[in-house]
Amino acid sequence: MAIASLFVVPSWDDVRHNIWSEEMRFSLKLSLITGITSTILVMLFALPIGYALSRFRFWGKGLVKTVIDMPIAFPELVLGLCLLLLFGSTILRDILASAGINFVFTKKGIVAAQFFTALPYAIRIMKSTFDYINPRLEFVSRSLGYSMFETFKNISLPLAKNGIVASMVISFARCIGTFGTVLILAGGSYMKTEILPITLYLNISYGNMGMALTSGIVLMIVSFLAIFVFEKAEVSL
Amino acid sequence: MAIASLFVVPSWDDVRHNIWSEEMRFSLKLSLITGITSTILVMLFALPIGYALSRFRFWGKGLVKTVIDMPIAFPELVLGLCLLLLFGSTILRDILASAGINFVFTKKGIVAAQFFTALPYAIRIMKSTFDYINPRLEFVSRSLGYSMFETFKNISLPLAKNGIVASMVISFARCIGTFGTVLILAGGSYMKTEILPITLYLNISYGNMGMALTSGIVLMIVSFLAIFVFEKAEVSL
Amino acid sequence: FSGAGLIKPMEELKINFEKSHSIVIDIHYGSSGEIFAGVAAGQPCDVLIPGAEKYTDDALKNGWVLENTVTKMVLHIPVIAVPKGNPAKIKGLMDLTRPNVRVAIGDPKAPAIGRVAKQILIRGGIWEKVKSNISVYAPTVNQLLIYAALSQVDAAIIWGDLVTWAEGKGKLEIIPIEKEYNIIKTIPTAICTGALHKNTAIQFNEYITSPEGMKIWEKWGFEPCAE
Amino acid sequence: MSFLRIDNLHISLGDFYLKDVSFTLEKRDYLIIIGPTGAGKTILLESIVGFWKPQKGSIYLEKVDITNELPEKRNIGIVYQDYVLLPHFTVFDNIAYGLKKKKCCQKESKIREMACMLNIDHLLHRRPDTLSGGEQQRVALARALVVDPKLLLMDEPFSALDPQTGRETRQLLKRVISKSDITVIHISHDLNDAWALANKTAVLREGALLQFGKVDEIFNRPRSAFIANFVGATILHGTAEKNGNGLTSVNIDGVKLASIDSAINGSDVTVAIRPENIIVLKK
Amino acid sequence: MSFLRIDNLHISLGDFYLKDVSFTLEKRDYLIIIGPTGAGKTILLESIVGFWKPQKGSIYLEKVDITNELPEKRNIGIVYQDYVLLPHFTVFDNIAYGLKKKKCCQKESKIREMACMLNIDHLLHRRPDTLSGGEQQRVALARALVVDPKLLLMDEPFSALDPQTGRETRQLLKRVISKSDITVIHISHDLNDAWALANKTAVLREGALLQFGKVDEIFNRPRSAFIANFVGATILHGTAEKNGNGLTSVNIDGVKLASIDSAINGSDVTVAIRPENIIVLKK
Ligand SMILES: Nc1ncnc2c1ncn2[C@@H]1O[C@H](COP(=O)(O)OP(=O)(O)OP(=O)(O)O)[C@@H](O)[C@H]1O
Ligand SMILES: Nc1ncnc2c1ncn2[C@@H]1O[C@H](COP(=O)(O)OP(=O)(O)OP(=O)(O)O)[C@@H](O)[C@H]1O
Ligand SMILES: [Mg+2]
Ligand SMILES: [Mg+2]
Repeated sequence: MAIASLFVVPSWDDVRHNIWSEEMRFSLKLSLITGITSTILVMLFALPIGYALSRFRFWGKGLVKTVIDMPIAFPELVLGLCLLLLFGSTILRDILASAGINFVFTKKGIVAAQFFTALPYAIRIMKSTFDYINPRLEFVSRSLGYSMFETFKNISLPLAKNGIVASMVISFARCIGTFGTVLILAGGSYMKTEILPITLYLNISYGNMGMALTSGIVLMIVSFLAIFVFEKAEVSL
Repeated sequence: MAIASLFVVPSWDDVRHNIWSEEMRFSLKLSLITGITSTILVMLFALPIGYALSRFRFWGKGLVKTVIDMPIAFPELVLGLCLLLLFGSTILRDILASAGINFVFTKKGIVAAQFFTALPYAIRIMKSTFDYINPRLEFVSRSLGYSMFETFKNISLPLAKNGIVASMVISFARCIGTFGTVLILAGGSYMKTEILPITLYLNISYGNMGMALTSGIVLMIVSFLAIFVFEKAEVSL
Repeated sequence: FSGAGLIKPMEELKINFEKSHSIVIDIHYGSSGEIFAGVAAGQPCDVLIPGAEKYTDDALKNGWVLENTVTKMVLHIPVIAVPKGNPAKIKGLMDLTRPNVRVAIGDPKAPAIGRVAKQILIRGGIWEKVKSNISVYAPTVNQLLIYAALSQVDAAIIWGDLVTWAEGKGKLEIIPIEKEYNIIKTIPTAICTGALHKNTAIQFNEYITSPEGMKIWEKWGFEPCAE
Repeated sequence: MSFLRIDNLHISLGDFYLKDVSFTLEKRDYLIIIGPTGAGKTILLESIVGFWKPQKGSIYLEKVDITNELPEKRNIGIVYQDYVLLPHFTVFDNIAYGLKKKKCCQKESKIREMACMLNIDHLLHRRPDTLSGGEQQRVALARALVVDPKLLLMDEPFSALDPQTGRETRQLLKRVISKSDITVIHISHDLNDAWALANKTAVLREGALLQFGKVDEIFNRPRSAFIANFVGATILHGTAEKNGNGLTSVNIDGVKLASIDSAINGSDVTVAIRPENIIVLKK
Repeated sequence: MSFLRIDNLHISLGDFYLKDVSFTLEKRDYLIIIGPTGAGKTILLESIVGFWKPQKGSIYLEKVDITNELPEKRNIGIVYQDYVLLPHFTVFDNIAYGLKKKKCCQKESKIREMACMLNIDHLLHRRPDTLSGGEQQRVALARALVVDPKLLLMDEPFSALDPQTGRETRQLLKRVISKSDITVIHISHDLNDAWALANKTAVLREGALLQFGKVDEIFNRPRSAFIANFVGATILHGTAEKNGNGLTSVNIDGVKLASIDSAINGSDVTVAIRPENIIVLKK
């Protein structure tokens, strides 16, 4: 309902024209690339961390879990500021720079911003998913000669499938939709670090409502298709 | 790390002074009330919907799941606009008004905005959680004379505990931290619909970094405490 | 509806007006872009006070505000904000051309300050040179403030009233822009086509542009328009 | 006056078919179902309790068609083959769960009594996942017995018990049943159960009901070679004699066999032994 | 030359203690562990395979201390009491899973052969949750047997099988074992297994090892009244006679008992029968 109402306002000619503009193509492409990259990175980190939080006991675990969850509560603006302070601080900046990486005002910054936005969600979901997997199944695999890592790959991961899909849906959606964090860390410069939500915002600021709505619609279509594919994958896997 | 760095910049005198200001107290109180209300509402909706999505098959289920997930991908601005168009539209507005409810520019609007922001996450997590619960356990309860609803209450809910905690952590964090949606639907009125992220935003906007950072810190402390309590609850339950 | 940067004077004006007219006014703050989007989406709004004339102009074009109600109110003066201690030793506009100075300006197409900054630089004849120093075109004014306060850039061109607070707290330093280059903008106010309380709105607009209102504006660092 | 009537029950699950199973039980009947693994015994039981919906046929309980009745309305007790204890409840709460739904007093003492009889009273505070196989099985049995169902279904309820505990549990079951007018369907792989507990036996194979009738009918007049082979016990006649250690000794033409069953001293008795219980050791 | 040595093994789990269990097995030994439910049999087995860490004591396999070895390094096959099949694999993949880790050829044919022998070859494409109890149990058995472990642990591996399938499976097991030099520890509630399969028996009760020794030692010279009562079988002597339907008939002073065990016609044999298998019916 709320979604459908967005389609009511714009004129169709406008949309058709805007959708093929260079800006839109640029921002769509950048959105997809960064969104997919970040989602993959998020999952690569969330799976082992979520597993460790679910299976192992250690001192201060409650604290660690809380700190990991906290960024979810931050407004995007705050999270962006935190990341800026972190990556913009002279020490880390120099270390990263010597490795040829600079997050501030760059495309890599978009990925970093999306990564840190989505990671806490993915970790939290994976932790609760692994909680539901019987550790005895993992033990059986180990008693048949598989190491802990192989067991994780062969048993824990396939069994966590439903939770992984949930994590991926949320991570990807979060990555592609986040605006404030990217804006602060990566700058949100026209045709440089411009992803779909920024196109939307920029065009509202320009007063170009047609373009803004078009980017909103494109964002919706992209996320619809991606999520639909994920959700189908859950059933067929 | 990223979090700690936020504490570095502000001067402590500033923070101490700001933390007791009327504005901060108002916005903290409003944040807590709306955050808790929304979280409760979100869970009330997410539990049955997530359960239905996990247990029942129906035509077009993939589509329904996708549409429910989609709002996660919307930048907060877009979601806010969608809600505004929905609740601001004359038809729904009149219906709601006749029931004495007005969402636009009111505190109820804050709750509505937070509710719709957090709901998709909670539903998605609850669905995947219920997927991991063996339906035979539910059947046993029914064969012992309990109706479907009683079984849901006695068996499915307690077994879904870990997933419920995950949902609540994410919902509450999302509710308390969301900014753009609330800004658009409820308007960011000083001392009226001002919640913590809006305090932060308003103060940055006129350059009062001290107050902005203070509200950031308050937000962090509140979310830290709340999440810590949730995460502890998971262990003890 | 008001630009978020105007919150301090607007709150004071609001309280005074409420007292003298014994009515209640709701003011919603947001960035100019956001409140503009709000009006576009049909949010009920009586008075629109964005951060720059561009928005009232656009709104006028779309027929969202009443033509003869657009009034210029106060001045918006661009300045150069530099981080505390002025690490790059900026003394004036021309210093922005020095190599390795990191400069942030608003996106020339988005916030009003962006367009103004570009025009200032062009008027100073240094646009092309400064361009290579610009590390970010920020779509929101807040970013400029944050980047300067956090030393992510050595200089940012920004509204003067925005940094009076931060300057007071010693986070930023202000370098005035030389008069000959500076372009001073005004903050407008307008009444919306869809206004539900048109008469009150007119009264409010009259009040905030009155000499009494102007005193409050001045108190918070805005200069009245010399009409 | 049939108590339970199964009429042409037909269920298909993947490759497996339960083929037109029909039989009738009277009140207080005790039916043992035997058959090779994968015969469909569990599926038959679970369809009576309502877990599987039959494609065809109907189930009548006390003349009421319950084929499409909700499981919670059927009032049938069941002991599952894999116990299916509720993992988030203690043993006590597992047993109490069904009882809570019933209007009756002295629930707690009833539960403790049942637990005592089944020798699981020391486990009442524990969670099911910390129990041994035999302990879990007895909890499942207690949960089903404590609610006094009119119809009790049991799927291999003694399979995880050691011989001695199995013996005690069977005796307990006999006692409980004799005091009430409960009807029982019991799946067992131990053919002795048919002799010791039941008055009717059914043989199931590949989803079809091969024979249904009185216990000795099945054992003495098997309808096919398969059944004969499956149940092929030795039947002997002798005289009971009391024996020192609580066992009954049966004298069969001079050969004495010790049995745990009790019999009046000096009475003439029939003895059944299955071939798989005769262990031959070369000297 | 001990193959497996358990030395003062001590494990505590909640209220339960496994108390200083010690015993030694030679290569090719077949040990049956018997004991009442909750005796700690499963815990003992699972500690040998590495699921529980002992508080005290040690386990030596071929003179190597494996007490703190990782489970994947121990190379011990185990059939769990509750099967623990991997739910996301087909039956084929469940059986193949352990084999994949081993360097060996003709995996597929090996799996099919094993499945054929256990009569589960028609289930290879199915998921474990659609199998009946007995089918699952045989899959678990196949999974453990197919990797040819040096030490095989089995926790009630025949409990869910009907008599006939149980008989066939026991015979298959005997055949497989006789062809290799595997050492077996087998928990069973069927005391016949001790006679039919094992050369050693251990009695466990409340976490303590009451007696350990040759099978006839336990049955004929029980060390305590509890053991005597627990294993109290009748031992008889007679002559084997071939019988029509494949069974062996034993003539004991004129009384003929049919047995499934095979024996040379006319040879003198010993017969063991347990009291719970003698069913006495009043005439
Ligand atoms: N969900 C299912 N889908 C497909 N086939 C099934 C399903 N459930 C059971 N079967 C098959 O139906 C047959 C009968 O199963 P059932 O569990 O009733 O056997 P059973 O007689 O109880 O055997 P057991 O003595 O081994 O427990 C089996 O061959 C089994 O593989
Ligand atoms: N995780 C645990 N925590 C506490 N007690 C446990 C735990 N696991 C098992 N026990 C207890 O240890 C005792 C021995 O258990 P075990 O499973 O070894 O019995 P068992 O001899 O295999 O019995 P069965 O023949 O019934 O399978 C039981 O009384 C059981 O309740
Ligand atoms: Mg079965
Ligand atoms: Mg056991």
